[in-house]
Amino acid sequence: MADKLVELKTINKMFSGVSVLKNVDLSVYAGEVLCLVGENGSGKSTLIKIISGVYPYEGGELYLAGKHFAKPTPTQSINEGIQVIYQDFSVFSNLTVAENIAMSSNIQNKKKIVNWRRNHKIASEALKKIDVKMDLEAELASLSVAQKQIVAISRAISQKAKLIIMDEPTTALTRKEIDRLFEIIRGLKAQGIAIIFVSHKLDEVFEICDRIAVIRSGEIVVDLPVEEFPRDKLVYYMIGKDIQEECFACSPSAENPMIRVNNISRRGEFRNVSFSVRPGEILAITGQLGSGRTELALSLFGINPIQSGEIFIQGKKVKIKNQREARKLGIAYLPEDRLSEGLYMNRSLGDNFSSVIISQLKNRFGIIKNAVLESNSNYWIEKLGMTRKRYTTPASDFSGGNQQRIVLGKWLATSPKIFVLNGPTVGVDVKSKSEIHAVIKDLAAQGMAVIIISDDIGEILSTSSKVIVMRDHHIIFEGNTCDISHQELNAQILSSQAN
Amino acid sequence: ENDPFIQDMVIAHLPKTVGGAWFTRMYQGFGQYSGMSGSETFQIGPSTGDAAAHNANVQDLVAQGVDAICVVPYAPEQIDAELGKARAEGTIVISNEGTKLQNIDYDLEAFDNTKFGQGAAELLGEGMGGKGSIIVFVGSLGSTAHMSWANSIVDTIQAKYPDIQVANKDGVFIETGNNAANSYEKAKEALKAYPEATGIFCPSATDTPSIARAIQEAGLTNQITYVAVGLPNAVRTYVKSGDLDVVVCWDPADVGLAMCKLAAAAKSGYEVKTGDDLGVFGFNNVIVEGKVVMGSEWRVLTAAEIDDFNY
Amino acid sequence: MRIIRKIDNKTLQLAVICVVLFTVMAFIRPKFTSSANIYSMMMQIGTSGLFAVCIAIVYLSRGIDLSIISIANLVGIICGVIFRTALNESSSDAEVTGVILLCVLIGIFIGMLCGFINGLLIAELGIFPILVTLATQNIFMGISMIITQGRAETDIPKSLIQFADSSILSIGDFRGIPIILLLFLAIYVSLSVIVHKTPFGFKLQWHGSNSRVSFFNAIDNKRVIYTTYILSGAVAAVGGLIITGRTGSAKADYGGNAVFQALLTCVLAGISPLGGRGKVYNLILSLMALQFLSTGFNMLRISPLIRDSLYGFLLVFSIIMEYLIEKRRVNMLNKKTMLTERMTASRYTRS
Amino acid sequence: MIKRIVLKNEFLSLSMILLFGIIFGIANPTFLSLINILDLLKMCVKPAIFACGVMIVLISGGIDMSFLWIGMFSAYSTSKLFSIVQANGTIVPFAVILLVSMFIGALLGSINSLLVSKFRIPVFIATLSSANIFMGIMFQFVGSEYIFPEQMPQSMIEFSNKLLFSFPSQGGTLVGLHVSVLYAIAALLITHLVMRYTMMGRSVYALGGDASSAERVGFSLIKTNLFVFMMAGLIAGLAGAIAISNIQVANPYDFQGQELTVTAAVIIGGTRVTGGKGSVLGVALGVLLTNLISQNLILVGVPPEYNKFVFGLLIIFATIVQAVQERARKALYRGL
Ligand SMILES: Nc1ncnc2c1ncn2[C@@H]1O[C@H](COP(=O)(O)OP(=O)(O)OP(=O)(O)O)[C@@H](O)[C@H]1O
Ligand SMILES: Nc1ncnc2c1ncn2[C@@H]1O[C@H](COP(=O)(O)OP(=O)(O)OP(=O)(O)O)[C@@H](O)[C@H]1O
Ligand SMILES: [Mg+2]
Ligand SMILES: [Mg+2]
Repeated sequence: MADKLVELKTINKMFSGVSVLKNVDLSVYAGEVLCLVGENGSGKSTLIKIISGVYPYEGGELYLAGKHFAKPTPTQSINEGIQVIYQDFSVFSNLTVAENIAMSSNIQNKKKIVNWRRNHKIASEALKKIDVKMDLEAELASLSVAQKQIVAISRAISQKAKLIIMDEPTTALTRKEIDRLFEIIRGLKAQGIAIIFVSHKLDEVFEICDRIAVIRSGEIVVDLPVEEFPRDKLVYYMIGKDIQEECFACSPSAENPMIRVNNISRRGEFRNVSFSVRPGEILAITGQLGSGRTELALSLFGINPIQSGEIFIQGKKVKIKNQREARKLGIAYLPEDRLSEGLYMNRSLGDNFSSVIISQLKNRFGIIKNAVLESNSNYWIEKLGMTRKRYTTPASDFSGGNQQRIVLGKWLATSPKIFVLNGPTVGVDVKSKSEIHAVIKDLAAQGMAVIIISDDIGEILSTSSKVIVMRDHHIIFEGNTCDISHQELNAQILSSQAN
Repeated sequence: ENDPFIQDMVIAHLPKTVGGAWFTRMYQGFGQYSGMSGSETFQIGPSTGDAAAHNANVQDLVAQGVDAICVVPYAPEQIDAELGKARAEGTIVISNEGTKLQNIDYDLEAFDNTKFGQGAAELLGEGMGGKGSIIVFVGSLGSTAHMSWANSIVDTIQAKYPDIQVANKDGVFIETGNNAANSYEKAKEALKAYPEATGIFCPSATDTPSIARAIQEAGLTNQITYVAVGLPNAVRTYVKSGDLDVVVCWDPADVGLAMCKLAAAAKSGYEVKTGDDLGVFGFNNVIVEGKVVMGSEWRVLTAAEIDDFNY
Repeated sequence: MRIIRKIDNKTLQLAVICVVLFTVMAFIRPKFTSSANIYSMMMQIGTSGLFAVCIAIVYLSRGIDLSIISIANLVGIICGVIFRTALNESSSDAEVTGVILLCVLIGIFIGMLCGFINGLLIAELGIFPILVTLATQNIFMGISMIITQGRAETDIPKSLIQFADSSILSIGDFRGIPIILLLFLAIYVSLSVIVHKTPFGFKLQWHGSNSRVSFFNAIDNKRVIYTTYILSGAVAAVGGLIITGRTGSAKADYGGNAVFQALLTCVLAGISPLGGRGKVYNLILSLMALQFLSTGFNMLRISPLIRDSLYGFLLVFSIIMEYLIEKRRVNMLNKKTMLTERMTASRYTRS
Repeated sequence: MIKRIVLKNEFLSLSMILLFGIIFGIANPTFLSLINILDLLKMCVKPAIFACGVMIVLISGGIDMSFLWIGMFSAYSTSKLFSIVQANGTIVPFAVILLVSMFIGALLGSINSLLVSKFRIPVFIATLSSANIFMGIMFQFVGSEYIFPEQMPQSMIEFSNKLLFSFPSQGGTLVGLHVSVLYAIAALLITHLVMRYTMMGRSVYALGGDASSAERVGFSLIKTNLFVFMMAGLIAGLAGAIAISNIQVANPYDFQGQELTVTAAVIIGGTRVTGGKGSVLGVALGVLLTNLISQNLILVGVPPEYNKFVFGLLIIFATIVQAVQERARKALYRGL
């Protein structure tokens, strides 16, 4: 067997008395790709942060490159050749692309002085490796989520690392970029560099891995080479039971459209977009990065009002000037980035669940009682099948899947007619994902018009009745999901010729 | 032991601010009085000029039951009501620079403010040879004493020296803020704004040296007659270098001691009359107008005399 | 026991500080507990508390309002001008009362107007509150200076002064509870309720927690900002009226330290300038703690120069205490869990 | 390209400086005289040096409320110490005075850093408290009284009289560029170099951008914090000593209450209040702009009672222009 780069022996971790990792044993060997899978909140990111020295551990032993570390710091971990692409990227939005990418290299090489020309060289080389073009002088704040993720990846692979840990590195990437990343991973592997790869996209896992470790509620339950791994049992290992995602039955409804948009445009964002969604229908909008999907969604929600064209809701022409009007018209919007746009992280569950309907919760003296917040919160916990927690628990204490359910719940509380969901299951595990899908389908069944913006073709095909593909700010394809296969849709998204 | 000016009592000194040279020196007068009478004296006050903090201090003093409060108000109008409450509780109140106060036993003034202004105006007028123009500063536009000196100077100049103009014409004096750095900047600005000025008056002891410094830097030492209130130690350098031509002063410790004596008089029930001798330099023959007890002396120091004084 | 668990840590901690300070002072200086002193402390809390309330609400929205004392003084001065022009020696009592009531309304209106201006600049132009209110602090004080040329307005009706000095429930030696304190308590309680129990209050705190999320929640952020600063301006205006009544005068530069004191009070009460955290109702305890300290030090004749530095020590001390307590709590929790974890065997079989 | 330059904050500050320069010059031609411009530069020395430290702390993500007291503490104790030394007959060179003052400043700064890194106290609160503590310690253990020109160390007085390129004015006195302006320029330049070309400086930007990410990429937050506050303290010590020398009087209360005025200048200069952004050039221009306005109101005929009002309006004006420009810049990046 090759060198042991990392060895964890009965590692334990607790957050304020809650056990998150229990007696974890895990080793990583040079030149292998180890996949770490598990549902949301099972402890993957925490495990990674222990290896990278971000969190101290409470019990057990940690060896990096054979050396024992009782209280490793990020610097020590980096010095042992460990690079991490964090789930939240950990990039600096106030700095340029070049500096972000070159920063780790400068630190690792213990540079005292910054050579800006060298920064540029490092950055452009790293970007060239994954075949991406980007303005090196652009500030990260002006980039999209996907571009930030690319920067995070470039930063990690520009290093002379022995182990690169990737915590859900593909959430915001397109298929093309993912393929490119996989090529790089194979190249790194060939150089004897080990990879820990975390993903909720299970086909990716089988595509790239040598070994799979499944973590459930903080314990490693399986740890097997991919050849020996019973593929059909992966989901069972992860959640302890089987789930089946049934295909979406297209049920064309006879009713008039709930929402119809006619030739709407907004300068520089999207143009001549027309579609309609009937009650009970789920429309998927997809397309590559920068195609204008997010902008379209924001316009429907009134954030960037349209400049031309018409919007009809239940046959009545409406002007959506801002979010509040959209809300009044019965439109709900689940934002792209739940960390910075979806949740008040330091506020309680009760606060978050009531954050859109707060004015309706007051009693006749205008007062909001704790009991109301509590019952509202408990209602949605129940309804969305979340783990039971007190309504005073801060939102930051929940894992990704549960956080997404909070965002969903707070909008469902408004009983919307039209729900626009931007990436509803990004970074959500299979179980939560299928549960969220079930919730969405159930909503549609009750007569809601749903618009989903998604990259996940499987998700589109299994949840939606119609799909729209956008490119270069306009619609290039429109069709029923029943009539299109996985490959065909993928080809549409990747098609590069205009019109 | 039947001296009405010597009583054993608890006296609080409440200056505009604590810590500065002027009021630290004033408090030494309280120390002297303590030695004479066995009284307990102490100083409290805000560390920055603030009428609100002053009022809170008066309340605290009344609540702990001192016999007398000797106050130099930061904003006389705004402390008067609070002093009224103190007196209603039986606390003796003596003020300095507070001629307008209603709720006091006595106000002590080192001299008649109008006369002081006249004196300063004459020093200016003579120094300037009866012609030119003057800039008048005040520590703050709200300070009663500064404003009455400044006003008196302007009146006297206009009456006695028709050839002297007041440069800051609108009748609003330039505020130096009782802050050395700020007054230095203000002085530099004023010297440029009124290049014709040949006379300057500054009533704020804190600000006097830095204005002298500004004059020196502008190279106007010989052109400008600078008359100001100050402590000898603080301005000695500039008086010797000629940037500050005349410093007008009195010893704050004397004022402090005299305030204590008035407090004693109020306690013993003795009514202070014109002609009384408080046994303190400058207050040997006081003039009493209503509640205001005025001394009659201030010192006019030039380079020749400055070394005789050390405070 | 349940009640104790419901009270948050900060309240408990502040209560302990208050009790300790009070006891120590009472022990060293028995006069500390005299009715005159208690009365005087209540008076002082009544005035300084209002400005602390202003800062507390803007802090919760992740803002700051440096202009409050300028607003208060401006209100006082405008009322002073009205009194001076509208009233004379021969005005009847009814006339005086009428003008006073009018002034109260005008004063609060001016306070709200000033708050509106702050809100306008912050909400519409997105300028940082600290810059906006620093500028308006100068502007409002500047207007006061222009009106008065630095002088004080002193023609304040006697009846207003008497009102400001009156109290209720006075029994024998005890002077009762000052009207000013009652007024403060009324504002303090209503604002605590508004901030922690009404839809607006929730929106205000959420704005402080993450205004971007509020934006996506279809909450009218601008309206929240306007309301917050208008409220702060209105409370500051009441402060201005009280100061006018208490001192029988109004002047542009009264209370130069008031904002700083208010910041200190809020921070001690655990209301964070970073927004979205802290409880307005804890203010009363931190006001009391600081008042005990300030009055106590005066009684002990401790130099005011050291006194200011002890405030700093108190602040640092209370925060470090909190830090250590929290650290200890987490450590103990973790130890407990470790033990139980060790005792229960792994639930999953390894394959 | 031109659009990017036009929308740069520095360009804007510079245009506003020119705009006000022209307006003031029309109102009173004296404003444009060489003497006045030299004076303006000298007046900017103190705020400009302080601003360097303020900028560093702002970039790291905090607002410093203690720098003026650190500056006063260092400068006052240093001049007091050397005035005693001098009374005993030893003359100390100015460099030594500066070094000692900077050393004391750095020491006090490290106390701030302890509060911030060890006890996780937010910077604003930590420095608000420490400012009080420093003040009390100084008054109690160092002193609270003026140090007069005649007591001041000789070298400080000499420093305050030193002019570069001096020439006689009409009145016959020497005018010229005050030597302290060079010190300010040096401080600005060094700050720029340190912040832009050292990893330590970059770690401050990283910390201000995202503290936990900074830690994860391998910066030591403790070290960075220590650097931020020691640097800020050191600069404050320098600023204090130079300011005291320039007015030849050490009055312990002198700097009080100007924290936010300096901070405002730094923010107007384009430093982001929430951290992560700021440039020395911008800060220098911000200081120049605010001082240009506040130091010349009498000169252009604004009556004293209008001072605060006009100053407030001008801050609003400057920030409104910036806010509008910021929007334009965002729109540019969005490709609109
Ligand atoms: N800083 C923290 N404080 C308290 N609890 C935390 C903290 N970070 C994580 N947790 C909790 O620890 C558990 C494991 O979280 P972790 O982020 O490791 O899950 P994960 O497997 O990475 O999930 P996901 O797939 O959603 O990223 C969750 O229950 C989470 O709520
Ligand atoms: N000129 C530009 N400079 C920098 N960034 C740009 C520019 N133009 C577009 N972008 C960024 O590219 C991103 C992609 O645009 P858009 O949101 O329309 O794509 P999308 O397909 O809807 O994105 P997503 O896949 O994240 O939902 C935008 O967020 C925008 O910030
Ligand atoms: Mg994770
Ligand atoms: Mg002369």
